[in-house]
Amino acid sequence: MDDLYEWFRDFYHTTGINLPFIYDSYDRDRMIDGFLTTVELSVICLFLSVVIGIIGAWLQGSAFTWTRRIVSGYIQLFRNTPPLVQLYFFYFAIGSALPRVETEWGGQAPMLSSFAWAVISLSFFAGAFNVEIFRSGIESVPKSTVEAAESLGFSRLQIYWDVTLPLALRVVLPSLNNNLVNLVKTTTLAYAIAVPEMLYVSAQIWSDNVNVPEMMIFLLIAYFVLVGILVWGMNRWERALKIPGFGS
Amino acid sequence: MTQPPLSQPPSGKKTDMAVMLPFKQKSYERFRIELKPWHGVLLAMVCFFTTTYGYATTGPEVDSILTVMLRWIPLLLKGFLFNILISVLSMAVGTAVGTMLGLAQISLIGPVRHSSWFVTQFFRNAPWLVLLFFAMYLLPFEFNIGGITIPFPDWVKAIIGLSLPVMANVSEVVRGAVLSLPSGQWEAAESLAYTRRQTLWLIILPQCVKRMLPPWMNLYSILTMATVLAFIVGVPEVMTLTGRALAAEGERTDLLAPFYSFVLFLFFIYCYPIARWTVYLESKFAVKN
Amino acid sequence: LAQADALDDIKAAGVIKVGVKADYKPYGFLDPSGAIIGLEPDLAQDVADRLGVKVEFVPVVSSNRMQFLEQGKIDLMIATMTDRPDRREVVLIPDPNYYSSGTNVLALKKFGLKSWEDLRGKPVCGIQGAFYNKKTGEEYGADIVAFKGTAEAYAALKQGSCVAFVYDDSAIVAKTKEPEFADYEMPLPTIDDAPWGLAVQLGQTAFADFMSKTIIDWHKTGKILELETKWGVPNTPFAKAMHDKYK
Amino acid sequence: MSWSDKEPMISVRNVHKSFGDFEVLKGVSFDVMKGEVICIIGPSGSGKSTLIRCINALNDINEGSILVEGQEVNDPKLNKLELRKKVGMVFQQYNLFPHKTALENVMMAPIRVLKEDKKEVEARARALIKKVRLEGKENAYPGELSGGQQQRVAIARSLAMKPDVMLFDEVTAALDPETVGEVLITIKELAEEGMTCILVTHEMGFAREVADQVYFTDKGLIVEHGAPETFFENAKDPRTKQFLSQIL
Amino acid sequence: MSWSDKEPMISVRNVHKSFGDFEVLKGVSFDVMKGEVICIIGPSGSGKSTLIRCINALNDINEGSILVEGQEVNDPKLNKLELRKKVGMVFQQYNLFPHKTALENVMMAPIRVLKEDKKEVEARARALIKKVRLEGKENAYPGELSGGQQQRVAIARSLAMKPDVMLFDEVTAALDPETVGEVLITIKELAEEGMTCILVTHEMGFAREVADQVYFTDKGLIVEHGAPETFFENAKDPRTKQFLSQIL
Ligand SMILES: Nc1ncnc2c1ncn2[C@@H]1O[C@H](COP(=O)(O)OP(=O)(O)OP(=O)(O)O)[C@@H](O)[C@H]1O
Ligand SMILES: Nc1ncnc2c1ncn2[C@@H]1O[C@H](COP(=O)(O)OP(=O)(O)OP(=O)(O)O)[C@@H](O)[C@H]1O
Ligand SMILES: [Mg+2]
Ligand SMILES: [Mg+2]
Repeated sequence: MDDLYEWFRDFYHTTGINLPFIYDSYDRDRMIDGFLTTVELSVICLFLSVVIGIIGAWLQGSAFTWTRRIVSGYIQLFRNTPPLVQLYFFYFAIGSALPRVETEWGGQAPMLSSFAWAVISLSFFAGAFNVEIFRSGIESVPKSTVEAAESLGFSRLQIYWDVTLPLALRVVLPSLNNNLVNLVKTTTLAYAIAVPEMLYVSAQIWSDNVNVPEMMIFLLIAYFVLVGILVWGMNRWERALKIPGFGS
Repeated sequence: MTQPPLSQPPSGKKTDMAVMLPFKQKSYERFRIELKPWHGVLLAMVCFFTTTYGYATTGPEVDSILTVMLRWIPLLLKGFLFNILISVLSMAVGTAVGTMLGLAQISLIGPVRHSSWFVTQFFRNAPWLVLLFFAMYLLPFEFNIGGITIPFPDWVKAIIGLSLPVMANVSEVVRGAVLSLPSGQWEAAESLAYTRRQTLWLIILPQCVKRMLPPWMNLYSILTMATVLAFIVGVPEVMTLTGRALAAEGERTDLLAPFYSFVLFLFFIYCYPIARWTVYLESKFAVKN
Repeated sequence: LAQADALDDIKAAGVIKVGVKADYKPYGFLDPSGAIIGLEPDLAQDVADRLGVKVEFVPVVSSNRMQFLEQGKIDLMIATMTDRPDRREVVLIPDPNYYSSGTNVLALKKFGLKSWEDLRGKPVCGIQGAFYNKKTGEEYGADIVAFKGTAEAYAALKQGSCVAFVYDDSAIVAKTKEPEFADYEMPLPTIDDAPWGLAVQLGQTAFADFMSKTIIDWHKTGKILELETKWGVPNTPFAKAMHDKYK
Repeated sequence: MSWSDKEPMISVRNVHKSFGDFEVLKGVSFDVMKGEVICIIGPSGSGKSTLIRCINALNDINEGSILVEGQEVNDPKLNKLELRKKVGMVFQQYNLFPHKTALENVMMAPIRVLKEDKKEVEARARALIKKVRLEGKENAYPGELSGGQQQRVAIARSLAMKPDVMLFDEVTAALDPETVGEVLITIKELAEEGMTCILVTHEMGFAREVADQVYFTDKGLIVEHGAPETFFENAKDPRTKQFLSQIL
Repeated sequence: MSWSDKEPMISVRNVHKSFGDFEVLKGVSFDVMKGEVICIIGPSGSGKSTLIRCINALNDINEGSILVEGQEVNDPKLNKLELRKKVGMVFQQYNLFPHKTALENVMMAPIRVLKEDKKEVEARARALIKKVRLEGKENAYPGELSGGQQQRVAIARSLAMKPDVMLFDEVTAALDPETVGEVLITIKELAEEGMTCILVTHEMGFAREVADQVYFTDKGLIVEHGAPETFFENAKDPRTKQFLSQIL
């Protein structure tokens, strides 16, 4: 292992291609942390944003005007403002207004860390889009299928859970896929509130080592792999959900 | 001759599965009735003022938050104009190149199709921020072609960096719209002896424009929101200026909330009408077909 | 590319492009009209006056200033950059140094920090692109939480997200004098008391010579001390020492 | 409850129904006795579907009354679930749940709505599938079934709820002549077993064979009705005559 | 060119066509003389649509030959544009261009493809629209026309190219009996004027009235054919008999 690291150090000296996150143990550790942070952030946000989408779409069909208004307001506010500014706003403005908790180093830290705010903010941002995506999927389930369920005596919640949602899911999978890919890409914004994800770590490394092109290419490859895994997973899911005669 | 009204217009494609009916996006009817634009403005104002007064703990010797805000708003507005300028130009460049790329994606020539597909996927899957970093660090600040120096100032770099993902997304929009037309349209045109080129330009694309408009506008709105990322490149856009304004005011922490909610507010009043217009067009076209 | 003489180019163009900070009060920051002002812009203005050209300020941040110079986007960089050997490989830093500061932290008095080791395992705010981030992290084991600008870092410090803010000592000294930061102190021994270097492109020796003379002149005439006073910074030992040396 | 077999199973009285300004039903009345089979024919848009949807409370009515086993359908306090246990409906477009197999389609409502025992329901469902002559197709998804087969699953699905009345809405419109034949045989068997049926159909041949009464609707009114023999041979109303003459 | 009126206008010889492993046409042969009208009937999925799409070179064939006016359709060197000027096709789903009015739909191909004079084409198009009895609907968009009206515009659109042969694919399947009548009258008039027509249809009544020859297809083969009188009254093949017996 050490030989490999040394090889990369020599590689730098002989070719000028500098990959300190391989040979330098400090940079390596923080890059691994950064990668894991990105993965963790992505996975949590993916999950939450889908849950928000499902619940929001359900609430959108609610009989209470005010429920629908609040959901609409949420969607419009979140999808019409830049997620970067949302992050800043959440972290600095809302964050410091929250109650504080005692930290292990004896300070009074805000209840939520920058990571938590990134999770909240990005989930709600992607969730706003997901609500609309699920909503359009639900709309695309023909009224007649819902009526068939109605005429068999299903309740509203039963229809949503047993008929509408499973069918809508199949219709919206491509756009959901698209939005989730976007979400993974958007996690880079957490960089701005100092969540040590991959871009943040890379930027630190390239300002220490002045090796921007190398880091940039590494970042592109890393995101390709991550997005690739997501797309692969979504495609498998799509295949698993496939039913004959549906969406050939 | 009596014309019995058709209870159901014939849909473009025959399927046994009713579920496969074309996507109809009339879902937004509700928004239109219940959420008026001023609701959004109201919401943003509430955000703005609550935070402004929520932090009104300033002593007598410092300027009040409102005074500070008023001092900087003209500059911030100028910065926001820059955001809009960048968004418009990136959209124009991205659309022009992206349309070509999208058409290349449905080309009958294999290599053209495959390479344009690859380019599209490449720029679609890269994070915007990384592409901007790319444009900023890896593009020269000026280009030398045969003695003529073409300068690449920051804002040009920002436009290039932003038009790359726009291009890739437009490419997909074009391809998707063309493929979403029922194949019957191609066949009808073919059986009337249209050439492929004629079919594309006379029959397919005119119908696609309508289908492309909503996603295209959606993309524009996303792009506009992404222009704040140009802070990376150091363009004096609104986020950059906000950061600098805060520094110039001596890092007063009570200023963060009002400043950021002001920026949120600016984007909201610009993007929300676009979003609503998009929804309107979407539902309008959905009914027509 | 580098070997055309920059001085001639600047004079021919009638304008010198100087990279300065725009978010680092008082060394370089904005006034509400959008113009960049501060200690370093004043120095840049002086350089332009000496050359008889106009000055154009290009705002830079720590993470891009060297690229800008390498690319030729700016002719001269006066942007709070610490003079370090590895940087001298990338840009040309004329001697002597025009300014100096060390690295220290701003922290709540009640934490009673004593040594840099006290930071181990704790979150410490910083600025993205600062060279001491890595050192603080690597040697003293602090968790660096780096923000884009100082405003964000101060805000994070104040809301309690980090135990301290690692930054240039001269800025911290000024900060502790503000009423808002009355509860804060600069508790640690300054490390890395490192000189700041302004920089030109590698190979621009003529320009560098000119800048060397200019810097000596600044020290000799006490211009630096004068500007410190103008922008509200207590006179630093380095500036005083240099003035004495060249007087 | 005061209703007895001697009274009409379904009693439609002066029913008016508008969509916005457009009056679809303009005063329709008829009775159906237990075990009777009636066919409703008429041009497209004359309100046939609307009429039978009203009987199942899928649409509400503006005026008049609809009694099913003596119970007012249009009563806002009516328990729709109870009504729908009594009245089964088969749609023109089948409206099977595409994500469920044939057997699951049949079993779902009794299990989820009537909360019946799964084993029992399965036995009954298999018997029904046999009855509509689809043995071997239990595990096929709707997409894997031909139109006629799907239609028969839809019938089985309704029958699984053990309704007293079955409503059929143009169940054969989109099928080829052979498949039409298959579906009609199934309905004929039901009729012979004494199920009360209301059929909307364009298949005059079938109406002639199976109906006790044929009703002709035009522009929201019942223009003419009678036993099939008299209806098809001696239609009196000019509109009916014209319609019948169009049939090749 | 060596072809003369005496020879078959269309000559289909032992045509085989597979989609992947699935052989849809298994050796189909027949001839159509100039001015003849033939009807193809048969169960769903028997390959009727595929067959007429092959004649128009919308599908290619795996084996056999199709001659139109003596020209091999399956010849890779064939100028498909020339073929399609001779052979018009009307689709079951109409496939009108929704962004053009009825008149523009009819005029577009002659102007853009045949480069004919606009004035002349317009006169002809108006005459055609009159012929299909749609005067007054010239400026209506397809979305504003009923199914039967759209179908007639589609017929006019094909006729505007002055084809020698017209192919009709189940043009009435989705229409109600009255509208069917309207469309069939139009086709009948064409047949009377001596147009060579190939029709795929489920309307036995129409086949009986207008066809010179009726072909019955099953599982990719022509099972039986004959003049309508003999075909409908004295079908010999058991499959044909069974099919015809299903028709009520
Ligand atoms: N939800 C609705 N809103 C407005 N108009 C409607 C609605 N449902 C039906 N209609 C109209 O009511 C009329 C009757 O429709 P209905 O479906 O009952 O006709 P139908 O006799 O079943 O015709 P078909 O034979 O074509 O099925 C039609 O003109 C239709 O356009
Ligand atoms: N593109 C295709 N790929 C695979 N199979 C196909 C394709 N097109 C048609 N088929 C199959 O070929 C068979 C014949 O189809 P075709 O459309 O010719 O039938 P048809 O006789 O016109 O039936 P219908 O009366 O239902 O229109 C069907 O089983 C169909 O599933
Ligand atoms: Mg109906
Ligand atoms: Mg067919």
